[in-house]
Amino acid sequence: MSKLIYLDNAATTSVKPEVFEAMKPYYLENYSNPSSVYSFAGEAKKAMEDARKVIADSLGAAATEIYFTGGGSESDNWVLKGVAEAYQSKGKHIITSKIEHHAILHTCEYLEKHGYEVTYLDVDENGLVTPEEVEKAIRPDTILISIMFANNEIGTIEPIAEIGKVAHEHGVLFHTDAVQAYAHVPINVQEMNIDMLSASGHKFHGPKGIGFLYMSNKVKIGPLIHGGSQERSRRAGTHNVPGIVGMAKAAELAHANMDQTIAKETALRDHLIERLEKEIPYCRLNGDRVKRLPNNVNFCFRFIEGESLLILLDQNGICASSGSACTSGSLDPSHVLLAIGLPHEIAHGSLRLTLSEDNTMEEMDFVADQAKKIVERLRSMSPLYDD
Amino acid sequence: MSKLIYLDNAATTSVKPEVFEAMKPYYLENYSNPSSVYSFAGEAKKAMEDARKVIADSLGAAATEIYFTGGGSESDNWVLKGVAEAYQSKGKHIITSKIEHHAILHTCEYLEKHGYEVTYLDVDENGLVTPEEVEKAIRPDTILISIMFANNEIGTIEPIAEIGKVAHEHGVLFHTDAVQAYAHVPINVQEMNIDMLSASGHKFHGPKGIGFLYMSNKVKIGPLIHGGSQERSRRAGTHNVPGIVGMAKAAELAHANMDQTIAKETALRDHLIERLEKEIPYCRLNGDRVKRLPNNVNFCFRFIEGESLLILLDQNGICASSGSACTSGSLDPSHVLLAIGLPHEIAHGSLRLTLSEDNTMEEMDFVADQAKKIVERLRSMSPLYDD
Amino acid sequence: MNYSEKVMDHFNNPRNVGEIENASGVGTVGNAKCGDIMRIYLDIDEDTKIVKDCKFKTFGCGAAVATSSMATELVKGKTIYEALEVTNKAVMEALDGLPPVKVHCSLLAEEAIHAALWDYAEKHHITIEGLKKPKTDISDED
Amino acid sequence: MNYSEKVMDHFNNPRNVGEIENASGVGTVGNAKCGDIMRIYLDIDEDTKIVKDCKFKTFGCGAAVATSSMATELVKGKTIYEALEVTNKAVMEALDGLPPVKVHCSLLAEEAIHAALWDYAEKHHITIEGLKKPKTDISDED
Ligand SMILES: Cc1ncc(COP(=O)(O)O)c(C=O)c1O
Ligand SMILES: Cc1ncc(COP(=O)(O)O)c(C=O)c1O
Ligand code: FES
Ligand code: FES
Repeated sequence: MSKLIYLDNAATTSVKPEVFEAMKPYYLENYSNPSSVYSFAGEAKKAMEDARKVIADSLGAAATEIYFTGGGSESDNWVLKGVAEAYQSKGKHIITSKIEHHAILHTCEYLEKHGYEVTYLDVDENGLVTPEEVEKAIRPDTILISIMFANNEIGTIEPIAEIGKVAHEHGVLFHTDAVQAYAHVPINVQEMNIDMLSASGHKFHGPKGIGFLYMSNKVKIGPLIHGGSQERSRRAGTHNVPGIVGMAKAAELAHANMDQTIAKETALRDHLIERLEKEIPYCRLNGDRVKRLPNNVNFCFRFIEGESLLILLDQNGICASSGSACTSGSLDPSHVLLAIGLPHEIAHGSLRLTLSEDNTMEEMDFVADQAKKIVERLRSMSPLYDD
Repeated sequence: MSKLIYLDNAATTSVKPEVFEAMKPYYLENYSNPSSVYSFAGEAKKAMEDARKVIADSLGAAATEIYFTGGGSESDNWVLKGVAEAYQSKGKHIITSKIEHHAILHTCEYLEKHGYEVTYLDVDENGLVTPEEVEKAIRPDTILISIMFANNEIGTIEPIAEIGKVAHEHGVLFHTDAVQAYAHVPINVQEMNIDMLSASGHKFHGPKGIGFLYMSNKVKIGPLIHGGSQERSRRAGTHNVPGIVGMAKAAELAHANMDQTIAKETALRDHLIERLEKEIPYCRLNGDRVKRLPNNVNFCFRFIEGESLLILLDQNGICASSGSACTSGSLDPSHVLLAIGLPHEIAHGSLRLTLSEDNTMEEMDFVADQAKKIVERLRSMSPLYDD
Repeated sequence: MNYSEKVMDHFNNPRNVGEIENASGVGTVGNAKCGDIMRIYLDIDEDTKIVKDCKFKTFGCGAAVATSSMATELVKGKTIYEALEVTNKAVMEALDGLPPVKVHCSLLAEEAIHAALWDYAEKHHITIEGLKKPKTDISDED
Repeated sequence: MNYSEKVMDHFNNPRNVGEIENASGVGTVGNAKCGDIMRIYLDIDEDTKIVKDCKFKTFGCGAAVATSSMATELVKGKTIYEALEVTNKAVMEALDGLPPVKVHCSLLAEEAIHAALWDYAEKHHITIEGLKKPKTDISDED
């Protein structure tokens, strides 16, 4: 394998060298616990509070509304369980969608076992949730609406501001899992009526094992992780200062260059989509064509299976992913692809390519060339395909 | 301030250069998500599984019994809430001690609000829990005994093997919060009858934001963080590979040199204790003199208050901590010092110095000299002290 | 992918891909759970009952392709009675093992051979001792 | 410690530490919550009612020491009526502020002055307008 073409940025991203450099001193020199009282801790504490400010500013939030967590999954679990517990006197009904990440869906299932009721909204064939459907689902005992900002598989961007508006008109709290969207597309929690928002550092060239929850000051929930008085007694555990600093650096870089990055990724994305659509028969672009993350390409190729496709791409140095059951331990094909109405065997042959600004047009062309050959080869082996 | 003398290793430690070097490639080069299927992910996955093995071996456990978490607080919360939920059909009674870390105590308080009953065992004047007291507290509905391996403030090492034996004789699960003990003193989960054990990377020269829970294969609990199928579907969230690798490297280094480190730290510790006891009147060593972490020194100096002491030590380049109410937002003096029977105003004047192998005898002498002067000075200002 | 070298070899250079026209027996099976589908074609000598040729088509994961390929190799040259002994275990062993989550894929190969043999036996009105009607034959649905 | 430079100055070089023998008034107060204790001694001119001297002893945090020191400075030279205006707010302002969790420490200083003035007033059978009996005077327990 010559050069690696990494097209799995929705799974995780590389840490930018600037991010790594920003973290470094907090490992080796200013390693102190920022909660300590001696002056040696001052620098770590300042770095942490500066980081909080950077993230708050990027969302139009106040610094006191940012809580550092161990990642997107923790943020999602915290919101759902925290709101469920704190607002149960108002009701036990939660609204979400069928295409949320498992961090939301499995937590909802957990809550269902504990006496909560969850409405899982259908999506249309492009993966869109409509504000009207959300509104119809609201009941007097609805305490939370949680709809993802952008889907991690098919890249569809939901009408968040409109859903938030509906939520607020009915006095219901609104959370969005923005793990795939934060630092990729502009977000303003005020304008978009967002009360809570989850994000994860490693999805935007920051480090793994760190994330945050934006939570409006009006929301009052208890901790998921009890213990020390960190994060205003709402999230215990010694602060991961290097992680926090790295995540903020990544957020800062992303926001400083967001327009260019979006423009560049969109051009790459659209070129790849165009070539695949034109050159491979029996294929289907999954996700909304317009309301779409700038870095997401997701196709189904009929008559073939995803894992085989991935192996052959891998042999050509291309890192990609698939909603195929065969790549997951669970044997179930992607719940997202099923929710947008694909039958099992078509969902099986899906390919997700998620770009970053580091990719090039040449890479897109190489990937299109390879994908074309590989799909042909696998189809020639397929009992479902009659040439 | 000339050189920094860092004596707050119980709060957090510096990352060793070797640990940092071990982590580095997983930020910048092998950044992939270890759950991905392409070969680029192989190295990250291998590094993670090697790390798991290193940690398992250090405890006499199987690799399948190690679960990576975001830190000690998360591990503690997971154990308590997980066992409470999974074993509630057997009972709702938990036994712990009055000197546990807040990650245990506050989680227990949370469980008490949810219908669980918690027995908080008293400790003796040295902070020791006795196996007899544990046994007396066991009831037919006891589902968990959680006693810390070593106390974070006063350094007392509990009789873990004996408590574990009692637990197992009564068929009760036994957890130990070993955040301060793991990689500092030898631990073998088989010999010590430990079913579950919490640890945190940054307490032994590993990175912050990563920890683990050892959980015997016989224990069956659900996740605290629901979502993806990481960690055999028991702890969701993209793996923090650099953190995992760094923590394992730190564990490896600690275990390779444990005898020497213990010998060195014990010599430093005992010298400092001896000088402070001899040279400062009205002082008291807190914690057990023998069953004590090799790196812990904890004194109360009567008639003075901890924060003032810390500021003046800080001005001499010494990083230390105190159980004084004045250093915490909460205004309550250390629950540990109160539990060993100290009255409020004495608990107030406590000083914790926690060493690492990087400290020197010269530093101990300098600290003793400074502490002596500072205590004298503060006493001369104290309305409680009559010369 | 934690596949052995042998698996990768058979995945990359699958033996006996294709169809046999007027095959003596054809079996198509699918795994209801993962949705994968495998079809095996047998060309059997009327007199000797030896499998002269064997081909496959597979819609499935890497392990499915590799086990199909290996299964056809193992079956070729054997009598239909010996072919019955080409179990999923035999196929896995010949491939130096499979990751635990992929064991079911090798079952597909065993079932496809059985289905093809059953098809042959039915057409020729014979019974092959030890051969049961394959549960998962989905040829009809095709 | 997020203390201002002024706080650190008064902590490091506290003014007026000590005791006054046969003081005109002594007040000792404690914060029941944090357990800190402050004692203030006043030397008051019988005729002019001016605080000629003022000293303190404090068992407490950095802010407690600094506020004691500043409070004694502010009180010195004032009449007992003016001294009443040395509130915790005045002390904090003079110190360029305190961290939020440390505001209670400055209350201690205000209360200690009031307690010492009350002690003086009681001993001299006078009333100082606006002065209430301090709740937290714990002199007796000493
Ligand atoms: C005994 C003990 N348990 C748990 C913890 C919590 O660990 P962490 O802060 O890494 O979550 C600590 C340290 O803060 C500790 O000393
Ligand atoms: C939409 C979405 N939510 C939540 C998560 C969970 O984030 P993490 O794995 O960092 O915990 C992910 C990524 O895995 C995601 O894509
Ligand atoms: S055949 Fe379905 S996963 Fe292999
Ligand atoms: S006087 Fe108690 S904390 Fe300052």
